[in-house]
Amino acid sequence: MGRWIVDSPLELEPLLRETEDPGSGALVIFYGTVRNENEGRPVQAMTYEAHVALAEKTLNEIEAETLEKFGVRRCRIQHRIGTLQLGEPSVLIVVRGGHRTEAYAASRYAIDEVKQRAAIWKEEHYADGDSRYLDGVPLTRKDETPA
Amino acid sequence: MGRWIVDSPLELEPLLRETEDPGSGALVIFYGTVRNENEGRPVQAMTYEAHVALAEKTLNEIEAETLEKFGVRRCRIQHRIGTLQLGEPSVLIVVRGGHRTEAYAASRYAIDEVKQRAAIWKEEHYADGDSRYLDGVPLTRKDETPA
Amino acid sequence: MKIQVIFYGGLKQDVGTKQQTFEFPGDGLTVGGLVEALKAQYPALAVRLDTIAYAVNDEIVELNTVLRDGDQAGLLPPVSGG
Amino acid sequence: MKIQVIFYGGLKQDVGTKQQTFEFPGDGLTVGGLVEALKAQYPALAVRLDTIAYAVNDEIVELNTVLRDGDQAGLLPPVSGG
Repeated sequence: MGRWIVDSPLELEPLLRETEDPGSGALVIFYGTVRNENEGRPVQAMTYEAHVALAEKTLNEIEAETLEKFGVRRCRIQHRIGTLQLGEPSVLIVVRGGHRTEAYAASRYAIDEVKQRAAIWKEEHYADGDSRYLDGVPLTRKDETPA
Repeated sequence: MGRWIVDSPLELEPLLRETEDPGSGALVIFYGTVRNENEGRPVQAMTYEAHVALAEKTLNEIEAETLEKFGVRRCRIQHRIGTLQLGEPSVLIVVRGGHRTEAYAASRYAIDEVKQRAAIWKEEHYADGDSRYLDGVPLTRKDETPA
Repeated sequence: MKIQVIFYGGLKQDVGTKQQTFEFPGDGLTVGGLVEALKAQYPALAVRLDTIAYAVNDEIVELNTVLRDGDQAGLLPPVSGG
Repeated sequence: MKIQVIFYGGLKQDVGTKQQTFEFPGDGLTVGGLVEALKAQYPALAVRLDTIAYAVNDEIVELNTVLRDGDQAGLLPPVSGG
């Protein structure tokens, strides 16, 4: 566990303090939260697993890219692992920028990249007791697989 | 003062509790904060004034429109009045929706409308002791003015 | 009749007062009539009128709205919240 | 040499184990060679290989990466964080 991957409830306050910046006029915060249904099936909980070292490296990279690409002034990303109940936040993204246009765009970029690139997996637990790992985005390209 | 216009520091927690929703998977929070410069001029503080009754009515309407137009599940808007120091939030928008695309779009719509339509005015206080009301967006059309 | 006029935002600097109560003889004064009277008293107002909206009590109104004794009239310059 | 293999996400259900240590004779085993050995032991793996990425210790690696005694190899199926 560390700066980006945490196994306890996500806390906004420390990230707000860490990113305080009088040069920013816009603060956009995104939380992904556990939803009570997916594709029509009632969900009861969600378990998140990570390759912690890899995921931390990727989230660190995404923070740096977000600052660079959008000219925002602060970007912090945290993702929680473990079993989360309905409504609990799994991911938290804090972006501060001079103005709102770039802050919204940067926040959106960061969450899209997290979903595409971070070594994190989720298993949905359904109300009927069944559970399933969700289909996701391959980290590898087809030409990298064994012949 | 009331549900939308407040004269004390904006508080996120009550709005998060009020909007709790297990049917939402995305939570987008926007804060506008007092920035240390505007158009190159160092800013020291900002005073916000409202026609409270009108502004409350408008923010209420914007919440309803945001829910309707974007299909998000929750929208709350609060704007603070009085004198704010650097970094303090002047406006807070909480949107919860099923998925992130509509939640970001709804949040952006809400802040854009607040800036265009709410009967709120800001006066910038500069480091040199001067102060100035900012140019804004007319609430009226040209054809409504006296001949 | 008595009308309380409130100048919002930068208008209060232009006219030099935040609010003022005016006494008008008789009935039937419209918002437009009030504005004409204010223009006479505050020349600085004239140049800003085409971007000002008017509220009576808690409603945005048109210039032909008729005022009643005790009404509160707000002059609303371009807004700049957020 | 000993290689600890960790199956992430849904892979651990497919193969029935979260992690397992394998002993290989000699040196020079590549990630590709490891994968071939795993395929033989876990037929369920074969159909998923074209979407799996490989990590050795804390790095994503190519199939020609040579493993060393004590390495930890992670098999990473498509990710679904957020």
